[in-house]
Amino acid sequence: MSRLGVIAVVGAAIFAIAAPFFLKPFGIYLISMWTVLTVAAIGLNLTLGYAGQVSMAQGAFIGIGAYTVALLTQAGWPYPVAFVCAGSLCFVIGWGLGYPALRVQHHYLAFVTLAFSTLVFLVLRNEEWLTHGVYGISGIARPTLFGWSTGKPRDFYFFSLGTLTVLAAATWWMLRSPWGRAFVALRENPLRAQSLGLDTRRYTLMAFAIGSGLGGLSGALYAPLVQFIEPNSFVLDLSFNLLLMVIVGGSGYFFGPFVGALIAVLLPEWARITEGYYLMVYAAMIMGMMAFCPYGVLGMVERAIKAVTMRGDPPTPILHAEGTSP
Amino acid sequence: MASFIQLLVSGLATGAIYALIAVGFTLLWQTSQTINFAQGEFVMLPAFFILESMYLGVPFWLSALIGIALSIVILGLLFKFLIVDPMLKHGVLPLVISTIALSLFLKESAKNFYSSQAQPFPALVPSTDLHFLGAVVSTQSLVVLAVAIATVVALHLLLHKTRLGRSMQATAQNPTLARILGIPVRRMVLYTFLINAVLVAVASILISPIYLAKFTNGETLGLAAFLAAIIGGFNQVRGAILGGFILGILDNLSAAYISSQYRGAFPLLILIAVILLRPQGLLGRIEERTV
Amino acid sequence: MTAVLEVSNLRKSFGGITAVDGVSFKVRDGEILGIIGPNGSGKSTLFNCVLGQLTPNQGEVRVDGKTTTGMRPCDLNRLGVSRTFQLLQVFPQLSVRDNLIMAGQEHQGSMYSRLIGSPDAGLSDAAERMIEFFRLSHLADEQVGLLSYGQQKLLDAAMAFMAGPRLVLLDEPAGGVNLTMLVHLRERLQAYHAEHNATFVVIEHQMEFVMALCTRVLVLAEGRLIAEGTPQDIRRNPVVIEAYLGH
Amino acid sequence: MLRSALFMSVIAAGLGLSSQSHAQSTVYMPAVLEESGAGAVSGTNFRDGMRMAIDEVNAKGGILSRKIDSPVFDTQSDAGISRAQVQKALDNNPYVVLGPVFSGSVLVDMQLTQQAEIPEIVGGEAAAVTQKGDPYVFRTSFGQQFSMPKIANYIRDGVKAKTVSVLWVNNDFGKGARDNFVKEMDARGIKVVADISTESGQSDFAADVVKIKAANADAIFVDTNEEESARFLIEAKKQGITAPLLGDTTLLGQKVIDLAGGAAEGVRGHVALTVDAPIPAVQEFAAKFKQRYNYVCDHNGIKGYTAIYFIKYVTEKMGKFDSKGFAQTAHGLTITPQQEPGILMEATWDQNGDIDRQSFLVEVIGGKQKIVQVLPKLGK
Repeated sequence: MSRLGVIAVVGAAIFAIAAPFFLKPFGIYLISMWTVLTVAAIGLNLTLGYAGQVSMAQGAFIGIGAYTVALLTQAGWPYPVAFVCAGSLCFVIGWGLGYPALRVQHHYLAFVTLAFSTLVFLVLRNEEWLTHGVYGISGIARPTLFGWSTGKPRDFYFFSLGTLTVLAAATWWMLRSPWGRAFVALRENPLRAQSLGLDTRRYTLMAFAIGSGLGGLSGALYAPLVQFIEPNSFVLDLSFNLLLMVIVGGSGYFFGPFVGALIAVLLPEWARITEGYYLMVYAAMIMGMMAFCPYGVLGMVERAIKAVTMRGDPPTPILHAEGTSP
Repeated sequence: MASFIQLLVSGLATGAIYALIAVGFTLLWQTSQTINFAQGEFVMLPAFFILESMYLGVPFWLSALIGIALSIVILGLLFKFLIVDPMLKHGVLPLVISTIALSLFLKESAKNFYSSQAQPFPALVPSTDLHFLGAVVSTQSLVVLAVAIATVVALHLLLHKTRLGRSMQATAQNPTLARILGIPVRRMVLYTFLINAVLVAVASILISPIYLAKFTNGETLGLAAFLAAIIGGFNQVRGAILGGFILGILDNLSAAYISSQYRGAFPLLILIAVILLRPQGLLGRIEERTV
Repeated sequence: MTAVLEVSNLRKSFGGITAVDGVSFKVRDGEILGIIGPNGSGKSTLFNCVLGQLTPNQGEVRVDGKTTTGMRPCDLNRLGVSRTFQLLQVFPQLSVRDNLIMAGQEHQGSMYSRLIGSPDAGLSDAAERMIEFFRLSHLADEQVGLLSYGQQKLLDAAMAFMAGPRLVLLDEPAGGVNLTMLVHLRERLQAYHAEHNATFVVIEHQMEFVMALCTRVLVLAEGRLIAEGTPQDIRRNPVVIEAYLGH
Repeated sequence: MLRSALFMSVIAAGLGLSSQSHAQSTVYMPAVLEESGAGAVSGTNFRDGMRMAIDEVNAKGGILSRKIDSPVFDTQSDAGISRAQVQKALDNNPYVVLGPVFSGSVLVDMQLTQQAEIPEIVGGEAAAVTQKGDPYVFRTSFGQQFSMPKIANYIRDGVKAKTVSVLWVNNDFGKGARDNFVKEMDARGIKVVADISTESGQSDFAADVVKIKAANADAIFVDTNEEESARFLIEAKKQGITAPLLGDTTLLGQKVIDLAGGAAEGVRGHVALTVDAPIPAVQEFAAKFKQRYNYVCDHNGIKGYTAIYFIKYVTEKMGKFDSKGFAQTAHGLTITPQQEPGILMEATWDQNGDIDRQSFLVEVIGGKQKIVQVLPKLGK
């Protein structure tokens, strides 16, 4: 990837590590939330940005993951085990939910996932024996790993930042492997991909499952961060919000989700300057952003760079350098 | 039995409203590939236009007209030119995000500039109850049913019996061909947006006496219309109507006979079944796919 | 002499229309077989049936004696049957190199071994060779979407050879390609054939191209085989002339 | 660079918000409320009631001659965001924190305010809130564990019902009410024959009424939001339900009565402090509220209003701004309207932070609430 990119990433990394030492607990909570949502957004970016499958159920997977961890840890399981369970459970469910993707076209798939996420909400709310229903689950403990208690805001931030880094690295590895190329091929031209021996069925399901699994892992971080979960937190709005993060950040760019989640977490806070009208301002900003850079922030950046470095119209930037070229 | 009829009748009345909203939804999809996630808020808003102008002392009937006019301008013209047009060429998703943001924007506007409280809204007819076959229906729901059906029939005639309508259909089915045939595609698309604006305004006037004018009304309505549209057939006006009725009745029957806690789940299950078994919807056409 | 591809009594009909009506033929090892015929004679349908894109109503397809009827395209491809498309089918947002690696990678090991394997699935050199062979070196890292139509057609063909296929089916490779590019393409195909003694089946409109390239030609009309022979025979065959000029 | 630059600027903005300094002339008591989302109606009511009280107090020179500075942080009715906002509030060491109303959010935020030893005057009514032994949490309205027994007794002694149907809205409020109600019914050997959950925002109650009709209980208990209550009452009348309809506070609110038209006639139930209470001070408050905000205040408005005067009284009793002291002083404290008119009605806070007040059994007659009986404070 470009030198500029390297500098940006290193800069961001340094900042991410330094930030909590300058922030109050509130600020730390916000950037912790950013790390948590970024994990889920990376997952959605994988299904949507790379494999081209629209999912409106990512929020539901966060919910499933969060409930899994909350229930298991309160049942006395060690956090790491619960963490893995959350991920794998969502992976399996995602694999199952992927099947419609094999049958129907993109926007119909979106509708199926949309229905799915609402169904998940109903189950979480109604199956009180399991999920405590509308009361939600409170007093979720933050994990202690190898004697390191993540109870304090800053500790937990570094814990979730670390998790994010590991997961992002793993995703990065996968996207640099032939799989990344296969996912893009799947998005670009399934017919041709198939005739080149690419098992579209398995790759589609895989993309969906991994994306959902990351959603679950994000939930596994969400639960101990907020220390309380209720069905209402995982309704469609959350899925929409994640979709927004991916698109606004730049769908199909490896770092899109990082930027998108940052915007989705901090922009409303920032807009609060306008008091009661902040959500209107936020919504307006999003609409404006979509109108002026429909390819997301990174899309715009890439176009800007392309525009100065080379003449002629820049390529459709949904594809980016990092993830796919060896 | 009586109770069954009761459920059926109320279901129809509710379904008619869904249908009304779903129709506009499908129109936008057909002519401009717009999935309008703000459709529910589009229905919520006109009621406030009307209340506002009544607050200024304008009589109801005139306010209603003003409300329709305003929604044509704001939810029709402005929506198309400010939000849809700039984004159309970039594919469906950015527009989806934008309409989602729009729905938040409209909700918050209604709340901030009018009130978070549910507002009483004048009914078209005094609500008296009629009895038949042991079931009770309020004149209100009958009027809703009647107007909804009338509107939809009118729309159907417009689309199938008039030259304009056929041009719009052509535009919906194959813009390129329509352009070759010399149909002013852009204008046709614009018309569908205006029609949608009128439909939502009418829906708003019909439901607000029952739902009361409240900024959250869009949430349930939007999703219901959305489901209705897909179940019935995303690219067919008739389908949307069928979908609306199915939804309205199904909701009542499932709540009464299966589970009220899961009443919301049955439409979704139907939706999934329909998409898997008949993706184009019950009455839909299969959209030509380029292989 | 073994038959690489054997099609026996293949029939495919859509509703009332029978596009392919009991066609049988063999493709011998190392030959370049041309299939010609007027528009709507069922060439592409035949191809799609052979390639598993469509399932025939009747008949059988064998590759090296192994029945492949109804096999999924991807599995068929892993058996060594690859193809090009009438309409351009490349990955516009990948580079030329990535397109070629993509064309080969699914033949390397299992899905999971590829995940942990090297990013290029060990195909960089192969891709490099293929790029040079088709004279695309100067474009190796260009995004394919930015290439000219002819160049993309060339790449399309190159991708078909990437996995060292047993049999390549070319669907109108000359379609919409300008003359110089056409000559270049044909010359490359011949060169490849000479080098690897590969087996091709070519569907083509462009008579000259077929006549110059193929060693044997089948003529298809209204879903039936009406003639077979060397290009010279076919040129002179009255039935063929009838089929082409008759209507 | 752009990424990190963006990061910087926006974080900075976030910080800028969370680091105002407070002049000695003001006392910082932020409110964390549901201004948007599912709880917006309750949240805005609480906010408006609160603001009215604040303006009154500040007009009279504030608390101990310090003006109240009370910014409102919106939780979007989401627990996660509400936690963030409470954290924001605590970062600027407030005197007390007000809200939120959703019990879920309250349960999250309590943990933080307790750690920070800052009193929190919440709007939540779930029993759980005051059963966690948190010395810093206070209510300004009945918890469900107080109101439900009163209704239960009325159903047993007043209505003399042997069987009862319960219809509730399946959310934070309704479910809590339903569970406490059913518990009380069991305790009194009254059988719950129909247990019907409804959705908030539900418009068509035909199915639910059909079920209730079929169950044919001696009494029907309804606990849903105002609009839904009205729609239900209309449908019930339409289908000719004859059994007595009972509710708690919301169902008997003037707003529901107006929306339901004649359908609310004869509805009975228990009413904690509402704008309809037959008390001059309350009526006066209601009028002021209506006049200022142009809508009828619900009980959440009163929660917010009285919360401010509760804080004022406790603080002035201590004679200083001491968050810890506040908690100690407030427990077991009784405030009468003579001591502090803004409290509207004599109220006592017990050791758990629960409030105890008079309440009323009322019946809707002629489109107005009519007091059938005044229920004394539990304490007496």
